[in-house]
Amino acid sequence: MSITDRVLGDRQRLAYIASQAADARLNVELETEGMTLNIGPQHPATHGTLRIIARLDGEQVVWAEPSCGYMHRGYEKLAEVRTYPQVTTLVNRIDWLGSFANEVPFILAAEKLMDVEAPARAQHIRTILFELSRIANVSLFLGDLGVQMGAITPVFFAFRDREYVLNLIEGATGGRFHPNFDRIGGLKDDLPKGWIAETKAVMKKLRTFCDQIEDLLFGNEIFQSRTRGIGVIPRDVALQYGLSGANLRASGVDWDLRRDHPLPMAWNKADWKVWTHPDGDSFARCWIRLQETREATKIVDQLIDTIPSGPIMAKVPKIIKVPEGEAWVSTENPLGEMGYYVVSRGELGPFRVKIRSASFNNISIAPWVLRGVYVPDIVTVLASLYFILGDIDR
Amino acid sequence: MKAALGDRVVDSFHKDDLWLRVRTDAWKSSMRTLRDTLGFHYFSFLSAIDWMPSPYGRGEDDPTEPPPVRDTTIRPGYAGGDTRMQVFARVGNPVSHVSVIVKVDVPDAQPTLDSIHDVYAGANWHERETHEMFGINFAGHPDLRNMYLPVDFEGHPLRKDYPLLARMIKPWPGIVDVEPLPGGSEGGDDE
Amino acid sequence: MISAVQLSAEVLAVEVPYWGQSLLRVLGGIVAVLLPAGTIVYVFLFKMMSFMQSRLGPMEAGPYGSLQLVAEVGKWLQKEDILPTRADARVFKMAPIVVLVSTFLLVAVVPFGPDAWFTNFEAGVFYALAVSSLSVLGILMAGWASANKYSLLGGLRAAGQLIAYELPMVLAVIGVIIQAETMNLQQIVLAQNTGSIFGFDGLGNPYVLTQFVGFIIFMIAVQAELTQAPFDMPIAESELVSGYMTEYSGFRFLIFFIGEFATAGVFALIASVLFLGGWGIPFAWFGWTDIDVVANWMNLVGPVIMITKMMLVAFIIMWVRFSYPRFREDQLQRFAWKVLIPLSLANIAATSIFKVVM
Amino acid sequence: MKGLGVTLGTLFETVTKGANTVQYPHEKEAPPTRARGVIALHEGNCTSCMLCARSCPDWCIYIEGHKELAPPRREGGKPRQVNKLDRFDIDYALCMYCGICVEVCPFDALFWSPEYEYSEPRIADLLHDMSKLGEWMETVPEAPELEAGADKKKK
Repeated sequence: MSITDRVLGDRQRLAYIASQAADARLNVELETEGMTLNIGPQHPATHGTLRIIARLDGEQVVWAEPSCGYMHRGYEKLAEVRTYPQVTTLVNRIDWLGSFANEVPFILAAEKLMDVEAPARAQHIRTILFELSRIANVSLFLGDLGVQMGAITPVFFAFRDREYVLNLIEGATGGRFHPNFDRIGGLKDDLPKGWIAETKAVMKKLRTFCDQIEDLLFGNEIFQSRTRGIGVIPRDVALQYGLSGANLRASGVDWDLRRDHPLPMAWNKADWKVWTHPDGDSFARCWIRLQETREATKIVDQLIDTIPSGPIMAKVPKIIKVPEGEAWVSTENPLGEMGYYVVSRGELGPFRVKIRSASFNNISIAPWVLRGVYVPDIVTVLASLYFILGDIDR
Repeated sequence: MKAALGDRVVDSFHKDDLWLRVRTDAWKSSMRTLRDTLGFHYFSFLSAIDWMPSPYGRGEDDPTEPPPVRDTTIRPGYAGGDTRMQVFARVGNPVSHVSVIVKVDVPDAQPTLDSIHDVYAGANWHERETHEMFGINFAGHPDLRNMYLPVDFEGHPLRKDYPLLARMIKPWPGIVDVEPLPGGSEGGDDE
Repeated sequence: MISAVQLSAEVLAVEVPYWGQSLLRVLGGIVAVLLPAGTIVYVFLFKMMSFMQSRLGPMEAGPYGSLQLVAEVGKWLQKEDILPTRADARVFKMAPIVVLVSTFLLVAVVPFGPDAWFTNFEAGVFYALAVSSLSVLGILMAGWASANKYSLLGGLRAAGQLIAYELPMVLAVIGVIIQAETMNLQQIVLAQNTGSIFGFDGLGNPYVLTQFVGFIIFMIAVQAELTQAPFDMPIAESELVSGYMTEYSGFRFLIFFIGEFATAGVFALIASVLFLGGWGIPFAWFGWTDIDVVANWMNLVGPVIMITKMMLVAFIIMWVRFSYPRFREDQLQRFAWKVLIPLSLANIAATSIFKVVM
Repeated sequence: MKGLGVTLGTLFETVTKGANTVQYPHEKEAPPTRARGVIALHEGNCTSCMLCARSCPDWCIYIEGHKELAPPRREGGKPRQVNKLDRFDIDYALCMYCGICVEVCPFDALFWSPEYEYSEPRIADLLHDMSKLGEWMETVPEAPELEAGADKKKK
């Protein structure tokens, strides 16, 4: 890997000083009347309807504050009036790119309350579909990264290879974006014939896609000069703001819920590596996500060969009444740590569901990180933080 | 854990996750000790629960029959609690990967709590969201503007006594309206 | 120098009065600008870009998508021509015309054949470079007049960038002028086709070989002048929505669109004249020694050769455009001032020393 | 610089091996058998037990029925009292294709069919009535056999 073996030692300190110096420079310059630029809800750089109010001094951002709420659908209130199967359809619309990954923590929380465990085969297939939705989510990120920087071609590669993964998910679950395939106690159906062979072929295509993106984008000098040392988030600030997923690992925190937090899923059956990066700048975040996509293809390859046979659904009554209690389960979603705090009162539906979505915390750091940054870098930093609007606004 | 927090912990509960309930006035100091002495640097989230069961049910009752009676007793969940609203936050230790959920009661009379945005910077947005959804205001919070809802929105949606309008206006199609056989049934066994 | 009048007399064997001749030139000028622009847009922007992205590009309009350009023009013509209320109306209307005018002026100086040229200035190159900086005015006018924060930012960025890249372009061309000892484009073409490299004159002396550094700098500078991908800060879609062109729609946007690709075509023409030997095939193959000796059919074959060379150069421009992300404008300026200009100065020094020694 | 190689490579690859895109109006991509395109209703099975209407999160199934006397099964038996369907509409403008109704129906009256071309100029036409839902029945594919290792489930 040509990029990693270059010396990265004191880069973080250098970049951190640079971004702090930007603060100092701001109040030293002559006080010109700043311009308030409104990067509005329909701006092409935001994945959906996020509005950023930025006060500029020339090209430099003095103060920037995202204002969200344009996409608020009130999920937590809706979840209180729905039964458990109905909430699973609701829940996979939060992070609509990696939608199967949203259902899993909610179902695991309900299973924890009912202390029912899905049979081994169901756990295996759940993990495979989880990693497939991760690939679908992050591969779009890699393509979209290019568009944010101005390169038009990577996004078409991303969509071309993402189609294969979406066809796989649709073949197994019936829905491309909203599979709604997870049930308390197991899965709705088993895999159709020929699905395993097809997945292996698609995984090979995905790996060539990752190499292509690495050559086209990451190896590119302009891309590196645009992202190295930009939007640096040191370790303790990342922890305080509750960043999660690739953003946290990019600031050097070695925390991956799949490995450190035991869940009734099949991650421990495959060996894969958790990538961290000392820099904490935009490049580190994007680079880690690229490696995670490769790891995901490895996980799927290993798990595909070792699917145990057996029932797909545990013994669960048809009308589900979850016993009283509270449970919290969070998994390593493509965007970060997504968790559900389910409080149930023994009725058909949950009493209260707190949805902890990853992008809400990832974006709450924006006012801190966007200070003293140039206008084009607003887009770069936000692209590398990688949020989905449904995740923020719920 | 109990040693470090001492008498501030009122109640605790352990079932493959750890819940702690802290005295209302010791909320900020206990969060600070959690972060500094016990190393819980990772701020996951902060929110609130309204323990009063909703008077509207799931909007699926038959308008013809009399509205069913619903129990309105306030029963707190794990680690007890005696007020209607509780704020809970979850913080984690990035090294030992252990996390804890800290609960605190919010006095019913005037729901205020002191803000912990200077202990955990991430709490700023979470407190704003909890304020607009539950009406709990956080003393010392820099700007408690609405996070999602328009500025002039009155009412706090996530409270249980706030009706979900979508389900109020539209009659529920699930109400069984199969009219009986004209002229009573001749005793045919209904399949 | 046989002027166009004799050309039309011999080739068309009819006596063309003076006004007929200037009409011929004007029509020739329009064709020389619009034809390359149209082909470039169709071949590169529609077809090549989509092939590079593993898709087929427009297929519906006409066989194999050939009439797509006509469809686009039709679409823009019938779109409403919005004039923002707080915009400065006159300047807003003038801006696209200024950009297009600079392209037409530029093409007037490009030779297409021994007799097929529009004007034969002595200071052809000097005129071309002077006129090409006119489009900066048009872009600034567009940016300022549309009273929109994004286009203001786009316009200011464009101004900074275009001026920063005028300099390396001029310096790169000086290398060619030193080698050809003339500023007249016709003579430059002649010098390239009759010259010889170390005695071997089978290939003539296209300056792309001897002036390779100059060629690279010129291409980068052209990429920046056209605000193409690595340098498209002024029209950065992901930040400025589309820079100074945001408020334009309908016919005015069409002029901008034609302007953009016509300038790309004309710069490619100039690049092929300066560096690839213009309309001529190495004269040694035909035993010609001077411009008067060149056969008459060259007037017809010349433009065809020019178009092929232009497509080659345009291919390089578009290829780079589709595979590179965008510079940030302070990196852009730093790259221009700190890298390109010293390099081009060194190139001039080397050429002059080489000239004196040889 | 490697980036240029990638784009050029794709250029030749597309020219030689054909692009990945499908020209929609002329060639159509067949959706997988399990795709959830539209819900088909098998009228005979439906006894208007309203289970699907009750469990639909979007409240988009409207059912009205009436009781009726049906000829007895065995000749001497009493006439059976059977629910007859008057109205069974699914409003596809509201439906979010979650599939709970198909799953919860105890009498196997609802099926998924991968048909996807039923867009309407007017949104009101998206309310498919009983006859329309019946028409979709013949587009319902066979249940695909399952992957090796799956135990044979009853359904």
